[in-house]
Amino acid sequence: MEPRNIVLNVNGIEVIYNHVILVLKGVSLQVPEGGIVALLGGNGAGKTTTLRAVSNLLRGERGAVTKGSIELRGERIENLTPADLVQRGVVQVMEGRHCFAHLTIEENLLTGSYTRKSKAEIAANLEKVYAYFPRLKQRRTSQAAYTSGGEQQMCAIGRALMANPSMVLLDEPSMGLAPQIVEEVFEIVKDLNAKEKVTFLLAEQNTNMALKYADYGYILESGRIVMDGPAGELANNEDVKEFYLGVGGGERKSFRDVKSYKRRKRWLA
Amino acid sequence: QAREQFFPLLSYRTGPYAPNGTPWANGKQDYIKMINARDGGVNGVKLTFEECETGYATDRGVECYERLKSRPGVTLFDPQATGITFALTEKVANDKIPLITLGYGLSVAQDGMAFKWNFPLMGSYWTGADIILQHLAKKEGGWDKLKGKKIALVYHDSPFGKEPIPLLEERARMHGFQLNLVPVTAPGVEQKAAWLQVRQTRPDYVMLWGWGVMNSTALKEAQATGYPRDKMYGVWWSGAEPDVKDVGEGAKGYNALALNTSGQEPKVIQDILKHVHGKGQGTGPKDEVGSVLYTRGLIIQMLGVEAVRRAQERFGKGKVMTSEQVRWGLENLALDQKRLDALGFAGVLRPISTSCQDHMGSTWARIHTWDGKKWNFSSDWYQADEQIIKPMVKAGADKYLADKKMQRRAVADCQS
Amino acid sequence: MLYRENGQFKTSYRADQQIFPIVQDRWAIALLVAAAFVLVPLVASDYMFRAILIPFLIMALAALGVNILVGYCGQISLGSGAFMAVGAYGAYNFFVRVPDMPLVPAILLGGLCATAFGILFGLPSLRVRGLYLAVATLAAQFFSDWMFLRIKWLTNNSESGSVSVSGLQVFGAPIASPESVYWFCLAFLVVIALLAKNLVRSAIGREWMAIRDMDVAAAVIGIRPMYAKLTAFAVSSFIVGVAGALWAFVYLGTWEPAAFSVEVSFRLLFMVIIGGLGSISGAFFGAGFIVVLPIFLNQFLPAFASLFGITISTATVSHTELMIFGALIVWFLIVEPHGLARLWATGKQKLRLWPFPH
Amino acid sequence: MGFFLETLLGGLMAGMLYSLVALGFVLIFKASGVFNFAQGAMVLFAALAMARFSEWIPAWTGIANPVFANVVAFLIAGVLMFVVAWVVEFLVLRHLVNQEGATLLMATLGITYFLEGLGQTLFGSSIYKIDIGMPKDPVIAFESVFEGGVLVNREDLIAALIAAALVALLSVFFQKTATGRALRAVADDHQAAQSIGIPLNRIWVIVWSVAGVVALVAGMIWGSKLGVQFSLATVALRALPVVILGGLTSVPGAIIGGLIIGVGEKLSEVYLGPMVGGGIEIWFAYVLALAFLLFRPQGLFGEKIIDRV
Amino acid sequence: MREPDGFGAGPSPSTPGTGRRFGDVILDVKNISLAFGGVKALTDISFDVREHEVRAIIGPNGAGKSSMLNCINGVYQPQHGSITFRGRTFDHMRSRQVAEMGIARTFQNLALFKGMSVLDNIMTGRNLRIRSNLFLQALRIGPAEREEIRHREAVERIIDFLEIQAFRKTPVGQLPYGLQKRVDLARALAMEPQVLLLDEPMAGMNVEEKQDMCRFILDVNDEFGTTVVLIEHDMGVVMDISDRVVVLDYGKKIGDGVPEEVRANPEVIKAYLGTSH
Ligand SMILES: Nc1ncnc2c1ncn2[C@@H]1O[C@H](COP(=O)(O)OP(=O)(O)OP(=O)(O)O)[C@@H](O)[C@H]1O
Ligand SMILES: Nc1ncnc2c1ncn2[C@@H]1O[C@H](COP(=O)(O)OP(=O)(O)OP(=O)(O)O)[C@@H](O)[C@H]1O
Ligand SMILES: [Mg+2]
Ligand SMILES: [Mg+2]
Repeated sequence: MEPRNIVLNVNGIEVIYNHVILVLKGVSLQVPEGGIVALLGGNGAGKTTTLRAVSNLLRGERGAVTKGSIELRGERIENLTPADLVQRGVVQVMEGRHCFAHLTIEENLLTGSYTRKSKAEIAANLEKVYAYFPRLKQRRTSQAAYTSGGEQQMCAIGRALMANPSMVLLDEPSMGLAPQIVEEVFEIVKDLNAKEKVTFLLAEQNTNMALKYADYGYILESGRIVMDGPAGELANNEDVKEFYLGVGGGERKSFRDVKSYKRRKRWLA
Repeated sequence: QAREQFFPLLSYRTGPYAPNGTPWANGKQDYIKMINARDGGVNGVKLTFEECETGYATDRGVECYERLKSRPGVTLFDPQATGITFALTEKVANDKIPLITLGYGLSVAQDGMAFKWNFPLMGSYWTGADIILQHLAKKEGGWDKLKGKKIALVYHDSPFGKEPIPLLEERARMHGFQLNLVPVTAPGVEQKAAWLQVRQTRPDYVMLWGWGVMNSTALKEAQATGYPRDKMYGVWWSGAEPDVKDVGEGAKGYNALALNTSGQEPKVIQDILKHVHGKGQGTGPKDEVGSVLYTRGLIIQMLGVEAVRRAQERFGKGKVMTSEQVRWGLENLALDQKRLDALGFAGVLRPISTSCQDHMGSTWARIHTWDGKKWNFSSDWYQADEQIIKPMVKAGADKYLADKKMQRRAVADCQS
Repeated sequence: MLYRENGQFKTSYRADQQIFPIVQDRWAIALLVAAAFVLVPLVASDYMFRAILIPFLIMALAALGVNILVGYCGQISLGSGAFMAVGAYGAYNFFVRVPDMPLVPAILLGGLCATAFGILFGLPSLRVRGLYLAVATLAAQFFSDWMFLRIKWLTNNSESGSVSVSGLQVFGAPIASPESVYWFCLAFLVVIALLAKNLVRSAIGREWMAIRDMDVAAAVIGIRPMYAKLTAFAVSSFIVGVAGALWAFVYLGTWEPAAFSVEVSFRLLFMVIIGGLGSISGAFFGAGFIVVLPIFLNQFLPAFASLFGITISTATVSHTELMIFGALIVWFLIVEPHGLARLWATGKQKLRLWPFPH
Repeated sequence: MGFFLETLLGGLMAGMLYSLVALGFVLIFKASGVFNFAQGAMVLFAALAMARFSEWIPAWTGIANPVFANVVAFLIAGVLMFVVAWVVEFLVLRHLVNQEGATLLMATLGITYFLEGLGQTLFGSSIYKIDIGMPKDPVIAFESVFEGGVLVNREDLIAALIAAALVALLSVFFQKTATGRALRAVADDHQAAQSIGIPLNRIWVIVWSVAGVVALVAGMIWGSKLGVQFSLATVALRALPVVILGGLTSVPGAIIGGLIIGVGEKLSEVYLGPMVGGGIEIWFAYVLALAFLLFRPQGLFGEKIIDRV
Repeated sequence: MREPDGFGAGPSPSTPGTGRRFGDVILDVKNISLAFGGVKALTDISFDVREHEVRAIIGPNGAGKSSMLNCINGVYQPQHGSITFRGRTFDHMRSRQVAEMGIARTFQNLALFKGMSVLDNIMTGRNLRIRSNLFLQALRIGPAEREEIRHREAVERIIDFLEIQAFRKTPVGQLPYGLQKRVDLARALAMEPQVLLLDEPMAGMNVEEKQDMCRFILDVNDEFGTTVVLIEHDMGVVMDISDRVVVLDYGKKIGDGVPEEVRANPEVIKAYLGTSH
């Protein structure tokens, strides 16, 4: 990887929910311009929290960044509103979809272009999204609440794309999607990254996919970054293989045969 | 031992009834200030007061009562609200503090032998209703002329509004007029249906038993449905400036009972303007002084002060009276015309004298009429018909005593 | 180690299922109840009793009832004033119509009347939900206002619609002195709070909460929405009804329907939300806040102003009181949307971690 | 028959007046998911401002022309409502993003108290007058057809027209414009709306300002009818059944709901009331709304309540 | 009844790889059709589930998988068709009845009781079995208390089994997603169901967590003999742990059979799996 400009620089942040629950304990990470960076980690590791800290959506969850700094292209952004960030081209796709239940799919998508003013651009974006997700076009007039889980996920991603973002924070895009669609989604990510130079920071559980498409990865455990490195390197790390890819010892193990004891993770020792 | 005679003043200067409650409360305060400024108190005893805001709400009223009742030199309570009166009736008997309810409260409390601590001075809703009917009968040319007539009662749907109904029903039976009851849900901002009913039944007269916003709304609805205002007769709580002012011309011809005058002529008002407002110590705006409810406040306070004075005559001049002593004073008020004139109340009200049996002291009232700018008297004084009211009071009081398993006071008790 | 639960190992589920599993809590509550019964009567003045403590106890009881419905079962109700009224008038009718009716059964029967009324007006909750239901429950409120004014039988044919009771006694002991009224109310409150606490941590309480949090899922695991909602209405309106009877009998003595107006309903809802939805202690906090704060402001403001040599009129005091009251409500909601009880719990949590910040 | 028509007409008019207040509720709910109990207080506050300024302006400027006074007073009151909206957003709403409905509702009750206190402090608690030259005396129509004719209240008629115009305007705004769509999005999910760059702060100021202006119009009309004083706030209680009957989220629903409630309430009071002693209209309105809700729990035109697992 | 796969009528054979034997058909879904307005969520779907088996339902997004479970559960009422459970046939199901008969489920979009602790959430699963009435519960004396403790013990066994001891008293809303899924499963297990319907229990988990989840499901299936119906998008999981698979697409059934068979079905590959699997 050639050295690139750092778009997003998260520096030792600490996040506390509700004044008492300390979740992130000094997380630092960098996202280079035009890169795809994956944030991996188990349940409750703090991936979502990290993304929320970046997009400033913590306040609604009664959380706050209490230490450290977050810079976007050199500018401190902790005190901006989420809307300011979207203006600066950073959009988050929230975990758990969060489509506007009463709006139709198409209206959902259109709200995504709230910050865009040009009619033509909006129309073009809409077409682009429909092209990426034909299924949405079929369901364009149904209320979002009545579409299936996967359709809602597509809608949420599509809605973010409507803002013509320069950087997208994707929180578990693959969750609940059929394998085929998962692949499609990642293809779309790659496509946008290659063609439109959109930078991605994605939190994923599907390590396999994430490492396949990302350039660089961070592994988060209990609110700390425990490991980072280029995607390829991570994918070959023994621990990552065993715990995140499920192929410990070279062979992929059948889910039927997993042992009920666990090996200690080396990096936690 | 307290050296000042303390008047707790329950009032409401906020909330739905504030426009009516404020001048009333101002009058009471100004009178105390005036007595202190002009006379240096009652035989040298300074008068003090503290206001407590009830917002017309019962529980706040009870709180105010509890807060102020044990102040040294506490004199009496005037709760300014029917609901609070109900809640305090029993408490004052326990605490031995008189409760005066001038022109409101329980009609049956006129019977001092049953209600030792209550003083519905100068009139109850029964006497009021009776007087309106007398006036109508007179206008029509005799009681027999009321036969077959229709009279509608548009009333505030609460104990206050319902209180006159038994008397009206009694009179309707006696004289054969038809009584239509039209309740208005509190606070009375929406009366369309009520007035549609009035329009439908086309009564010869409408009696209005409202308080606060209900009065002006009723007048406006009457205008909007074309009911002649000069056929409308309100109780004394429906006949003050706030009730008609913003209706203006539309209320022209509307009549209401008057317990007192309005206007700035009486001497007592002049004294207030001089001794209180003149020194920049007026409680409210100057142009409100002498308005109907303001003057009523003055009267209430004057009666309270006179009760103290009367009590001092018996229990020692220049001393602070206990509330029990004040009660005796209230029960033995004797304000004849001469005394009233001396007090500066000439023409403001009729003489009043209370007794152990009669805690009301006077049932005189007049009718006044709104001419679009001010209230003018349009009738002579009337007095409620004892023959009808007395038995009703007696029966009601007896029922009350029976319910409470209490006894009438012994005549000897009157001396205490 | 002032307030720690570590080290307190539970060796049986029974121990873990006590009302207050933490020793310190247990002691604190025991002390609190003891103080309420013994210490408070020793120090409180007549005014404290009659104007603050007694209304506080009764309103706390009512808030407790409302919290069961609103906080635990999630059915927002603005009809609580009506349930109180039905409790009050119900108890009144039993009290005056049945010869020699003792006081406590009369009050409990009043509560049962409220239960019936509550179930009746709870029926729409099977179909109508959320804010729609909240507004619809106002029907109960306005209906009861009307009913007690119009149906003379209910007010024992009193002309004006106002009724009164007197000569209250329990086992021959009169309930008249402020202490006796206080103890009487406190006893009701403690017993009912205990029963309510038991209910909410039993199966039925879990059903209510399940319905509140996710009714479809609740149905799928076999909870009958109808049963859960109607029992919540029943239990809640019983408690509120008892509180209403107490309010009428021992606080007001003589009352009219307006004593239970829609304003009361709002205030009760206030109490549970400010106090904390879905928490028994929240009812106490909320009632304390709503009962005491206005009185405090009302007395404190003039004193405060006079420090600066200003005298303010009662009108200004009460307007300022309204403004401060409103502002404080908003402020509390911002600080802790889940109410004072949650604030309290967070405080305890901090104490637990103390001296470490997290 | 004439009387029946008259009652019907009276009901329709009263209903329109309720709609005007109901509209304020719907606006804010639809656009932010907040059930704004302060609407009544806003009506009062706006009306008080308008009444007092129209009284003060001739005194200050020396221009006695009532039209001038009223117009300026209206504008000042409008600006005041904008300030209220801004303050509410700045001090309250922005700190309560993403909280539950009940919490927001309580916050608006807090705002209610505050506005009531502030309104009375600034403008007094007496009864004041708004005189916008509405015709007060009735006209009798169809006198030749029915005995006694049918009484029509011109003041109400004008008010009804204003209400209808407002509703038409606002319906278009919500359904057809991008801002309207954004408003609906905010109501559904605060956080998701933020995440795609809808500036909640601005949105809320807009909505509350619009609701403030609607409150001002309602306050002006009700105030000119009733006089301006504290009880004006209680018309909100009469408007609530309208809101739920029409549906919390439907602008046209507010009108239809108003008409149904108005007619139902007046007919019941006039024809059923006398049988049971009267005074039934207020609870009848609620029961009527409830009856409709049993068939359509989301109100006549409200958005369907969604529950899915 | 015709079966497309190898398990026709007759004695139940064992699946390759495990030594377990299947019982009779326990749940039989026949010709179910469900439409919402114009959207046909399910069209004429039939399949059966045998006792003790792990039956997977797969299909692309919006295929109608969750809707199928909702029909079985009585959340949705299908317009056509019937559902037979243990010999009793219904043309639609009612939630309470379903729960009483022993069918439990988990939800795709977590339907936990957010305001309650983990323990309370799981305890609600036992509510059907609570016998003491309101008054006993209020007094909490004798039988009510004992009953509560008995159920608590049962719930604790499930908590141990799913290894969520540490979170007993935590409000579920504060748990990370994966643990919430586990609580959802625990709540269903607390009902001691005969049939367990799982709607994407492993969505949003990493491999390690999925392995844990699979272990739980298999253990339940082995130890309690619980029949499992499973919706899952991770083909690895589906292929490894399910005995038979139904494939839905746009509300139609396009495949049914043992995993290997389904995986080879060209229609399934085209509609769902994509080429790389
Ligand atoms: N609003 C909140 N209040 C309190 N605690 C929270 C809140 N949101 C998250 N947490 C806690 O923060 C921790 C990290 O959560 P986060 O959602 O960031 O994890 P995650 O890595 O995204 O997990 P998952 O893969 O399950 O989504 C968890 O332990 C969770 O319990
Ligand atoms: N209550 C409803 N109202 C209207 N349409 C519905 C409803 N429930 C489901 N649908 C529609 O039925 C179809 C099937 O939905 P379902 O949720 O069963 O899909 P699924 O197979 O579970 O998909 P996924 O894997 O994405 O969860 C979808 O197109 C959905 O939009
Ligand atoms: Mg996450
Ligand atoms: Mg699904």
